Amino acid sequence: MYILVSIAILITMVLAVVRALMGPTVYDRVLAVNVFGTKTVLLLSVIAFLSGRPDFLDLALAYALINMVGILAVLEFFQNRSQRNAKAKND
Amino acid sequence: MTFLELLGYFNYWVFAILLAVGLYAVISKTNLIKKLIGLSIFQSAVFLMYITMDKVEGGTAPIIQAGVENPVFSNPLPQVLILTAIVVGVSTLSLGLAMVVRIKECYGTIEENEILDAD
Amino acid sequence: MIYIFALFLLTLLVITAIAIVRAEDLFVSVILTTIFSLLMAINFFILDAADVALTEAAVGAGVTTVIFLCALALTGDQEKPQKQGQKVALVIVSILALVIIYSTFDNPQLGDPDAPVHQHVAPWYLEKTPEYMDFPNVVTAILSSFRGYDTLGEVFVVFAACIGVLFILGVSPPRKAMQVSVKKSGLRHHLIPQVVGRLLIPFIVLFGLYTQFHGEYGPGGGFQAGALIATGVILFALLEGEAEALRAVPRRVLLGMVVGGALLYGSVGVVCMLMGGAFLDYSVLAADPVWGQQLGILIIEAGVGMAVCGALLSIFHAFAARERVS
Amino acid sequence: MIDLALDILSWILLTIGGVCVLIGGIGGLRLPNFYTRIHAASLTDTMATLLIFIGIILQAGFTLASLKLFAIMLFLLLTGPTATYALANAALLSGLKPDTGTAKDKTKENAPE
Repeated sequence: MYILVSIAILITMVLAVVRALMGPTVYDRVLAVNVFGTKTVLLLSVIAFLSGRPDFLDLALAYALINMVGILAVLEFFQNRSQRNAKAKND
Repeated sequence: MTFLELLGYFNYWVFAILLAVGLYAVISKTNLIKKLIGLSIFQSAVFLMYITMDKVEGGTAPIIQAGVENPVFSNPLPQVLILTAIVVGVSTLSLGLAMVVRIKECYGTIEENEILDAD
Repeated sequence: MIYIFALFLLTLLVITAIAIVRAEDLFVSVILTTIFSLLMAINFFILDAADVALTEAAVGAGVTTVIFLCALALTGDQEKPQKQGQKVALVIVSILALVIIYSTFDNPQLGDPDAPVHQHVAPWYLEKTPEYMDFPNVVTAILSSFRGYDTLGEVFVVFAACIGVLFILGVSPPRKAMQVSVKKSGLRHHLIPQVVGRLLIPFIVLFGLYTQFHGEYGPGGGFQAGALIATGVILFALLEGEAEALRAVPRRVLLGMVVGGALLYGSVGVVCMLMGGAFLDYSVLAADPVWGQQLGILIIEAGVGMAVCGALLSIFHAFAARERVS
Repeated sequence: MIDLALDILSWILLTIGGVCVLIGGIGGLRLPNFYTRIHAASLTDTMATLLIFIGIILQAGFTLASLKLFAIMLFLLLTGPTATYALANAALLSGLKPDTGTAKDKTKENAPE
């Protein structure tokens, strides 16, 4: 059962990577990275149970907590870049 | 050699390809940040090779569980080496990025050939 | 079964690496680097290296991306296409890859228990850890006691890299930065991320402390904890602006953490010598050698955590301060 | 008896969760533009997460592991939609137009939150 679920998650990860590589806009890529991060947490939890060591869930917990930091950093960077570009245009 | 035996080498092949990809970025790209990204891919390839070596068939992570008879553990030594190397890798990477930032401030560009022209 | 997953993931890893190198927008490269790091972490986990996977998670998900983005903000994010030299490089690199692949057939297969790596000192470590330290995580035992010299060296490398970044980018921002009007910094006007982020920060720091002090019993230790706590503070800096983060954790506290952590590690070794043992031989620290080992490991792991957390945050602030000046 | 019922329930939840993950993944690839892809992402971020984690928790029973799983689920449910929201907001602010005339409705929906 776990194997079926993890195969589904793996396929979704592949699709997310495809979207991240294709993604016409940068936002598509960031969205794909976000989906990929969530799927990583799911896959890690399922694998931890599949291999019979559920005490290794710490890793999934770490990702669940700090995945958002990267996304927010990208957004702030974007905000600053568009501000800079606007300033450059005004000058 | 059967197909499954060949798969036992797959990790090493991925290591070789990643090494090549990283090295390609380092020697052929002129952008300094791209070179650093290539260097970090190269570094990850080495990490992957070390961690590949530590795996033992049917083993589990080297954290001793109570009540399991004749446990098989993967080799803890490569893990220790790589664990510290990851954190050291980030700090040295940021040292490289700091140098790139200074180069940008002095030369106005981070393309290697333009910097060489400016000198 | 799980090897087939690994097969999938390793193929994805190669595809992502090639895409990272091919992307002309450096920003896209950095975004894809996040995926690369996630894939590396899963592979480490599948290859039974839980501690290494946790380190990759703690470092790769937050700190690396943030430092890369800070550097990109200062240097510009477009790569100029170049014409020459690519074909030669491609040929050389492919030959190198083929040579390495050819040579791997002499390597032991994945998971071979008779491989030379497993015959040397590793079985001794696995056997002696319960006897000498009496805690389950062998990786932490080797990291902090059996190979304590190594780790001391690594901590000093992190320390030196931090000092180097501060030398290059400046410890305190120049005067000009003070005159620049305080811009509306951070994601302050994004209400929802701010509320959720504030909710998360204490949990991240708590989880970091858990990793720090649970490192003897599960995956974790000073390196992971330092990176996790640094990520928590960086999240605060992203939400409230970097100046607020500096007010919460001032620069001199960070420098004190870096110096203090490295010093703490070294001084434990000296104390061991003073009490009649060898350098970093913790057995003499208490009457019972097992307790001595556990005490020594606890202290030096705390030193590692402080040093790593302080170093990563100092580096982040050094980059962010530059950004304000320019 | 109860064990069997719990097993069947968790299998059902895991299956539906797996199907949701797949649908979300395919949607993320096939849907035409960024704002529609967010829907697919939110399906995998919330629905699938909830179902799969509850499925695993039912299998794990009352242990420390299930507590950790619950915490992971909670954090995922908090962070996933937040990141997606921030992303959509940033995209809208930077001038990425949805293809149809629903831009105004979207800002109105987002404003009171």
